[in-house]
Amino acid sequence: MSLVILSWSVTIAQIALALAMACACLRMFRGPRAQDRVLGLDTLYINSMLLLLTYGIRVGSPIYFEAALIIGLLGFVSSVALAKFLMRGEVIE
Amino acid sequence: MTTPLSAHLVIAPILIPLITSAILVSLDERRRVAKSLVSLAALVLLMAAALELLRIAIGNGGETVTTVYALGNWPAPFGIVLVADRLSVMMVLLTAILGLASLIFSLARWHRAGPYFHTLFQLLLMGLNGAFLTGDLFNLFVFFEVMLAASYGLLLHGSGQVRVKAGLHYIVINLGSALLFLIGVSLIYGITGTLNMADLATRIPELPHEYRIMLEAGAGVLGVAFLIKAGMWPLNFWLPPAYTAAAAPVSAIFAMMSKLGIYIILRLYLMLFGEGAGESAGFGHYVLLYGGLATVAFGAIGVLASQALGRLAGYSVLVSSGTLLAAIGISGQHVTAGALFYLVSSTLTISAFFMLIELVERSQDAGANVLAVTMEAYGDADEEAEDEEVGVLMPGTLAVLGVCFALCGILLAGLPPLPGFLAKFAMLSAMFNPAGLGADTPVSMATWWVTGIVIFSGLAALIAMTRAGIRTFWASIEGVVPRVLVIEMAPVIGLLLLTVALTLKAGTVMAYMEETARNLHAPSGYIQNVLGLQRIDRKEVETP
Amino acid sequence: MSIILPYPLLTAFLVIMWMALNSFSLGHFVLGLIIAWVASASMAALRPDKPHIRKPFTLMWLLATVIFRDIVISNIAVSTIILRPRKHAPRPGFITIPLDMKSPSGLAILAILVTSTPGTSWLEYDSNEGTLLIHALDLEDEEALRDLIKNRYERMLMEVFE
Amino acid sequence: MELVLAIGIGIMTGSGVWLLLRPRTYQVIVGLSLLSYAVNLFIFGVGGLKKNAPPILPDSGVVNPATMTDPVPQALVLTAIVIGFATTALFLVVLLASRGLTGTDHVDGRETFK
Amino acid sequence: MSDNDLLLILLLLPFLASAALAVMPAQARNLAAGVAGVAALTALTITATLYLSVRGGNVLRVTIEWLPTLDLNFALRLDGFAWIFSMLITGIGFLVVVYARYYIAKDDPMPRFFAYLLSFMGAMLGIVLSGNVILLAIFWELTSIVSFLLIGYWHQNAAARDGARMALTVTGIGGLCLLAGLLILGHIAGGYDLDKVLAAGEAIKAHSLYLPALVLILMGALTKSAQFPFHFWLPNAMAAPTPVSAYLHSATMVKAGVFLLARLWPALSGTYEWFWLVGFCGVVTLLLGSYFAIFQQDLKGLLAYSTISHLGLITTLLSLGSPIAAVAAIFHMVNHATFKASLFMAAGIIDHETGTRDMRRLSGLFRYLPITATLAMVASAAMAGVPLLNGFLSKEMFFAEAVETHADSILDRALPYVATISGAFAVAYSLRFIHTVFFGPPPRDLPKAKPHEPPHWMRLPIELLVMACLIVGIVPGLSIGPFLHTAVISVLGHNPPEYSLAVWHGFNTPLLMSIVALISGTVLYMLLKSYLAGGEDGPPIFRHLQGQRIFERILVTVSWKWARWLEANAGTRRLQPQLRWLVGLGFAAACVPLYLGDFQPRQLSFTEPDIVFTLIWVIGCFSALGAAWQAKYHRLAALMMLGGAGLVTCLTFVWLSAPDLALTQLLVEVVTTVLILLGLRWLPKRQERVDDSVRFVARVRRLRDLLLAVACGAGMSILAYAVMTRPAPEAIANYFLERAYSEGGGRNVVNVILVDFRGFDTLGEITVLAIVALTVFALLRRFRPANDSIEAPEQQRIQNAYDDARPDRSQGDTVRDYLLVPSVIMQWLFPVIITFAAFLFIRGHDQPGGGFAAGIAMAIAFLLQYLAGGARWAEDRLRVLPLRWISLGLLIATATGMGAWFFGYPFLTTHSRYIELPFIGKAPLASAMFFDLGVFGLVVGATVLILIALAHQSIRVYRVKPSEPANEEKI
Amino acid sequence: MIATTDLPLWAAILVSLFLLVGAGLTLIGSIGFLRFKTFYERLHAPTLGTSWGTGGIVTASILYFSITGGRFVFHELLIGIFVTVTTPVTLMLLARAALHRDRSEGKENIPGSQALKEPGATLIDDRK
Ligand code: NA
Ligand code: NA
Repeated sequence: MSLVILSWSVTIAQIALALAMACACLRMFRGPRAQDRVLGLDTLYINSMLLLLTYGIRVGSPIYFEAALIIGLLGFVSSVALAKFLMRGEVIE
Repeated sequence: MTTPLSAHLVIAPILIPLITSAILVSLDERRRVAKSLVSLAALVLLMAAALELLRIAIGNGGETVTTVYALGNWPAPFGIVLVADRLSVMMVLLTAILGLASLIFSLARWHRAGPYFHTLFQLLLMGLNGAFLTGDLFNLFVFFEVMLAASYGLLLHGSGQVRVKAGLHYIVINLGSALLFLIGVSLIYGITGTLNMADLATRIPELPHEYRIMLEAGAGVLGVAFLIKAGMWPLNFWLPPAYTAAAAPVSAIFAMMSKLGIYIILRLYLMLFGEGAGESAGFGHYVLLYGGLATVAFGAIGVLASQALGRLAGYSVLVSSGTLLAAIGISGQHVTAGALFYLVSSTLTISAFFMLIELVERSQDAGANVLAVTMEAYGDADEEAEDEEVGVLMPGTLAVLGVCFALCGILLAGLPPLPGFLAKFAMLSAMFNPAGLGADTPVSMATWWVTGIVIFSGLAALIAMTRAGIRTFWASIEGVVPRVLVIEMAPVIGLLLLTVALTLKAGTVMAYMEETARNLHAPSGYIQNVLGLQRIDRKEVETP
Repeated sequence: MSIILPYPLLTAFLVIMWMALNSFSLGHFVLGLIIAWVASASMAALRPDKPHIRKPFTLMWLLATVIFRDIVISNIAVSTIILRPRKHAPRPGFITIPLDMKSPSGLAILAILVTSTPGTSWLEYDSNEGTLLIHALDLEDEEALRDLIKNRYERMLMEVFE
Repeated sequence: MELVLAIGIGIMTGSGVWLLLRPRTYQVIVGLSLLSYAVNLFIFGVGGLKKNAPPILPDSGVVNPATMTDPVPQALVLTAIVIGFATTALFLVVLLASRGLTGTDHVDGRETFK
Repeated sequence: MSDNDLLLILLLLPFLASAALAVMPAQARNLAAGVAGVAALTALTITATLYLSVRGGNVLRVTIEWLPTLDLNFALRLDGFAWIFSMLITGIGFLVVVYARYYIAKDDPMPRFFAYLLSFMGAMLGIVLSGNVILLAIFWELTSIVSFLLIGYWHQNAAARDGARMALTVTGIGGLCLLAGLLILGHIAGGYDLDKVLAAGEAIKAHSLYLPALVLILMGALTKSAQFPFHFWLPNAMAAPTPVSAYLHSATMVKAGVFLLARLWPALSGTYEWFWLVGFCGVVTLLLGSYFAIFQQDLKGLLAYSTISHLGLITTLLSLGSPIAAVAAIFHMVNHATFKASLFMAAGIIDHETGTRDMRRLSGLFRYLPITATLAMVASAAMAGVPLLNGFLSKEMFFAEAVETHADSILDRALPYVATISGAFAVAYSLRFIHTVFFGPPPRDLPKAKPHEPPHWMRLPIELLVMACLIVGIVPGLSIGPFLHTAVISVLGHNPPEYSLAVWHGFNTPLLMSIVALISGTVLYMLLKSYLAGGEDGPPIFRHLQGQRIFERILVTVSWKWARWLEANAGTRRLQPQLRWLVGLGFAAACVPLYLGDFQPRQLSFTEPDIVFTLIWVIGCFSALGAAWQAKYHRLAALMMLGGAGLVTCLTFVWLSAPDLALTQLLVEVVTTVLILLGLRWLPKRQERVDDSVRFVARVRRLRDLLLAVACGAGMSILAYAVMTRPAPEAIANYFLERAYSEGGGRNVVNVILVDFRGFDTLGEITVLAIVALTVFALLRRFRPANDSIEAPEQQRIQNAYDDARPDRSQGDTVRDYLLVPSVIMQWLFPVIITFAAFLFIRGHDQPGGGFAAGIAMAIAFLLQYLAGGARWAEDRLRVLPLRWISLGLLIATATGMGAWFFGYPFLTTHSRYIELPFIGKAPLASAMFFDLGVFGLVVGATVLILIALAHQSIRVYRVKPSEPANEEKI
Repeated sequence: MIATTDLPLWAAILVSLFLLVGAGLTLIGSIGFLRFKTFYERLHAPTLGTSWGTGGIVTASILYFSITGGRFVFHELLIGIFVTVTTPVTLMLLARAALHRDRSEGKENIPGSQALKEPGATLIDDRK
């Protein structure tokens, strides 16, 4: 029973997250401005991080945790660089 | 109980430049003398190692001794092995020779044209030697990349618009070919489950049909990657500009790089698709043959169409590559022997020629001196010390340059008696008499094509070199004698003297090549040596 | 203390992080301590503004209430806004809030709080004038928001950091 | 799953090739990046696709190889990623240098050839 | 000293002397002449003494092994024919040396001249002495090369350069053809040894490859001997110093062709093809040469055409295939050499004394140069075939053969008339030579006013040669007879035909022909005299049909214009076509084997669908397509979509059991994005333009690229699907899985492969990274941005202006406020990321992670501080020494590998064991960890170096160059 | 495919709840991200995912692995911490950048938009 519940909820959660990723991706496409796209990419990163976490639950293995941790800790670096590029036209001054 | 250091000699040609480069990085850029000395010492060591390897490979009775070195003590199909047989050792020696010559040449001025010349130079040698010695397909990729990465750096050495433009094309093309390389290797691994060349050779004949064609697809893609490096038409348009744009000593060592493509095609083609490959035997030999011929033709046309000497030399590389590809495509043992002789002689020639060009053109005008222009326009003030080149000026410069130029012309055109001629003769004679002289076998169509195109290319080189020589040495206004130092002239003379030595000792050299070719065409010895190598038993060693 | 262990809180956090990532064993404690010490030392090289946390419990209380109350509430609020049909569109808008706090660390925490709460976002802080520009998704009750940030968050943070 | 991945690889390859053939250096660098994703995935794929079978041994160290995915392609991809990263960086700098020296971002260093 | 040694010395001596001469200083005129003279004289003496060993048909052979496997040995072979040629070469060579000593002017480098001349002598001797046909070809080409240098001796002179080049080109082409022909000959004969080839004559003539071989060999012989249609180079070679003409262009080199025909006569002659090919060329040359000679205004030009004609005569004789004709040919070779060499030398003296060779300006020189004139007259008479001179004898033999019937054909029947006509022409031009130059009124406008007899030593060679003409002409049997006999039997074998060397054979047809020729020649000259005196250079009708000009034009057209066109059209200097080839051929290379092998793709399987995975890939595909779509005008958008595609790649790695790959790819992704962003600042702004998308050509090009892209994509898909769905082969992977823990000491098999099983790959891989970092650094030190991106970015200008405009703000406030809060957080993260990097490093051997991932993470930690505070701020605080890191990393990794040596294992053999540590207990310690440490260090150093080097461009100050037209190309 | 033999029902329900809440919030946030009209509104949407979206899933993960592993593991919490700390950085920088761009383009209804347009601050060339 718990297996059924969990596997359904994990599947639903994953689909929800994948759809969330799709939304973020769509925003990245539509823009209209660069800042929207950056935000889209950032959201895409966060959503995929969550997807990785659920994947870990799904397969019952903690091995995929580091990948999620990397997104959580370092995924923002590229967004920061992009934002700074928009603001200053230059990443490192 | 420790094995003597000489047991690890096979890896020396890779480690010597690697360690040297690490030391060079840590030395301050301004300590040029120290860097030069370290670099020079490394090359002397390298040369010694290569000679010793050659001595070992020749063996006592004339039979090849194939030395296999299992890295990390993992046996052959699993770990990476280095294999020193006649062919690879010969290539390593050739690399050392060209390396030494180019390095000495660069010491006059070029090594100061930008940072890290010596480091990159050593790493290029490392890449070349690694690629020659490795027995593993993916490790080959890695060493290709080492070599290419260093070559990018060296090509751009000295900077300037021409180099950067040529470098851009060169890099993009090679990145593309690296991708093809990866696709090919992975496909081959996916089909056969191995990366070891010798192991591959044993697995290919047993593949079922469906797998075989996929393997061939992989080999085809891999082949395109190699052919890009070897410079086969129409994958070679990047080569003349790149080789022309590079600084002279860099072009001189680049001459070896295109031969790496040839080397690997020669090795893999004969090992994987030789007579023992079952259904796949002779896979793609038409491509090599006719592609090679097209390359020679294109190269010869380019030689004719070149106004600048540098381009002429660049196209000569293509002629040389094409000739070799066509010879491999013919795939006869004696033809291969001739081709190997040709490989050595043409590489020495082109290398010497690239260096010579720089000396010759130095007299023409200041514009030819890319270095000076770049320095003036973009040079950082801290970059260049004020010291003009110090060293002994070459006496009788023009005469010496003239003689060297003539020798290069003779070698490139394949005129007698130098090895350019002997090698072509050896190849053609073997093509006309595949079963040896006296057996009146019919002459194949391919032989006629090769003969015709080889003669045409010789002629083109003759016409172009005469034209260029006359323009440079006879028609130029008197009085402008280039400043040439002895250390710039010495490597050119040295390389050319080597070709003379090849002429004089042609019999011995050809005997070596014949045996090498025999091994290549019957690779079972190589395969047995590689796959039969045992690990050093750990316990045995650990208990004193 | 400050030379040997310049950032005790940070070091403690790093040690816990290390053990959480690896395991809670003596070995990893020692190893974690070494690594955390090296990392803190390198932090010192950056010469950051060194916060002085006067009331750690106030800080923890603030964080806890924000995370478990404010953010939850605004999560629900924003979700409703999103899921509502278009005609019930919210009234978004900008508000400028004058700030008295100068401590960068305090500002940083404030920024985290404001940003982490759905419905408010931190746009611009002007250090010359000491003003903060915020965008709110729903300006139905502008005063409440101003009050929350100014009188609750800022005040508590100033207690902690200044 | 194989089908999805194969189509994905195909589309990445196609996009990469298209960009590779474009005249702007920036397009080329994006194209090369896409191509290296595709190729990395391809290398990875030749080992066969297996879910939740990472080549990480249990504490005992004993393992039935059939339950694990082939680690060799993974090792190859890792090497390829690193080399790809390096060459991308290099290409980027060269394209910048070319842009600086020629004034244009055309791959041939001039706007229209001849 | 044996004869064998002598033979060897004979060949080597000229070369040795040449080498000695080459290094002499230019002023050493007498020394040079002395050395050259002694060498030539010695060679002559040696040759003379060797007569004893070839007398009576003996053959002297010396063979030194050279390339035995290819049957190319240094084989020398001296027989009568070779001997008589050697005599000519050394004898006339010696005389030319003597002559040249006085001919070469003070300003010209004499040693160089003699060096060339003696190498030529050696090469020529090589041709005649070769006992191996390939060796012969070698010396053959050598003569071409040396003759190039000799003709171009006065290279300041354009005519000399052109003449030299043409001679080399023509004879070089011939030589290459000859080589091909000899290859075929060797193929048929089963070896390249001359004796073997000659012995295989019948087999050769019967072989199907006879004709190609013949044509190719004739190409060689006819070009060398300046036979029609390759005759034109010889007159142009007259720009050479006269001694060269006397030696090469009369006596020796041009004889090489006919020598070869005679040498191979037993093997090749006597067939229909031989008769027609050789005969036709010979006859036409004979006629044309003599006709052209009449109308030359240049003394040497006249002699050159005369030489062509005489060589045509010899060729014609050889074509006939009759032994007597062959005898006549050999005889005429010798005769022609003697009289023509002396005539050239006489012409040289005239040129030397008067400063011109133009016959329109020369006149009445007899009064100034009586002795020279007399000698020239005798030699001319020999050339004209006047009785009692050697020329007469061989010409009579020719006439005799001409009237014989050989192969009944038009050519054969026309031969007597052709012979007579050409004889008449010969008389005419000989007469002209003498009459114009030596008789008539005194010359008026000579460049040198007072001509007088040259030094006696300069005249001596002519005297000797003319004496030889007379002696042979008067007492042929006593003088040349035995030697000729020796030569003849060496070519024709021991049963030579009956021939007589008597001066008087009675009144017969040949004599009649001679008389007719003499009379009509004289009459012809009388008729043409006034025309010639003022006429243009060159014969009427054919004046404009100059072979030389045609050749030049063809050469320029083919070797320059066509070549350039072909080079431009068969190649390209643009990148895109090259990439199209690369992609297209890569595609073809994969598809052709599949197509040929009738590849059947597997049934598509839709089992086990994974909705989430599919959704992820929908995103991935759209991202990839979007990146392709946007990369031109919206770079930033494309960069982000690229990031999306990369993210999907990472997710795929996770999904399919490759956590290590996911980690690494994610980290690399971050760094790459920042890197490209750092670069974007220097790219030109691009606005969306519509115009170029509507151009038809552009559209077609895009359609083609699109098709190629679609094809490649489809191909990759199919290939990927095929390889992913096939059953796995027996792979080496199992070995790794089984031993990773027990022997590699790690549980993360991928990591164990990277640092142990295939650690060598990793060593190479980090080397690549190091190289790239160094290259980037080196290149960026010379970086110079384009003019339009030197300025600070627009945003900064706006913000600075805003700060400046407000009294309460100062420049930089905006950015300070901008980063004030974020930078605090970014600084907090610095130690966290460092700890995280340590985590990745430590666990790498057992769990996902490793030195590379750790290194990149560490580099990101540094990068973040650069982002937060700017380069100056960060460098004020952090002293990262990337080069140190790189160097140390490389050294540690290598040293770890070499450490195994001390335990007797190969490079990179790892050791792992558990060690007891205080507090910690048992801890695994693998030497692979040190290797990984090296990797870590290097990756940190290289990544940081690349990033910093790029970031520093923004804070560097660039000199703005006022104008740079090259950059203003934009339209 | 889930190896959850030793997971009690209550735990399964709890884990599922957190999972669904987290994923649901994230999805809602992303939908909002797609639906909102202006950038400044869109700025709010993803924070649903980074706050309790992440919180829910992290909690689910902690619960799941703690219960199945038989001991309390909380390293997932680190993810929550890191996301909470890093997201503001991105959003702040991005929002300010957007503000700058809008101001320099003179967009209406943007605070401070007029300031940039004052004399002496004319500089916008509207390429890009
Ligand atoms: Na060059
Ligand atoms: Na000549």
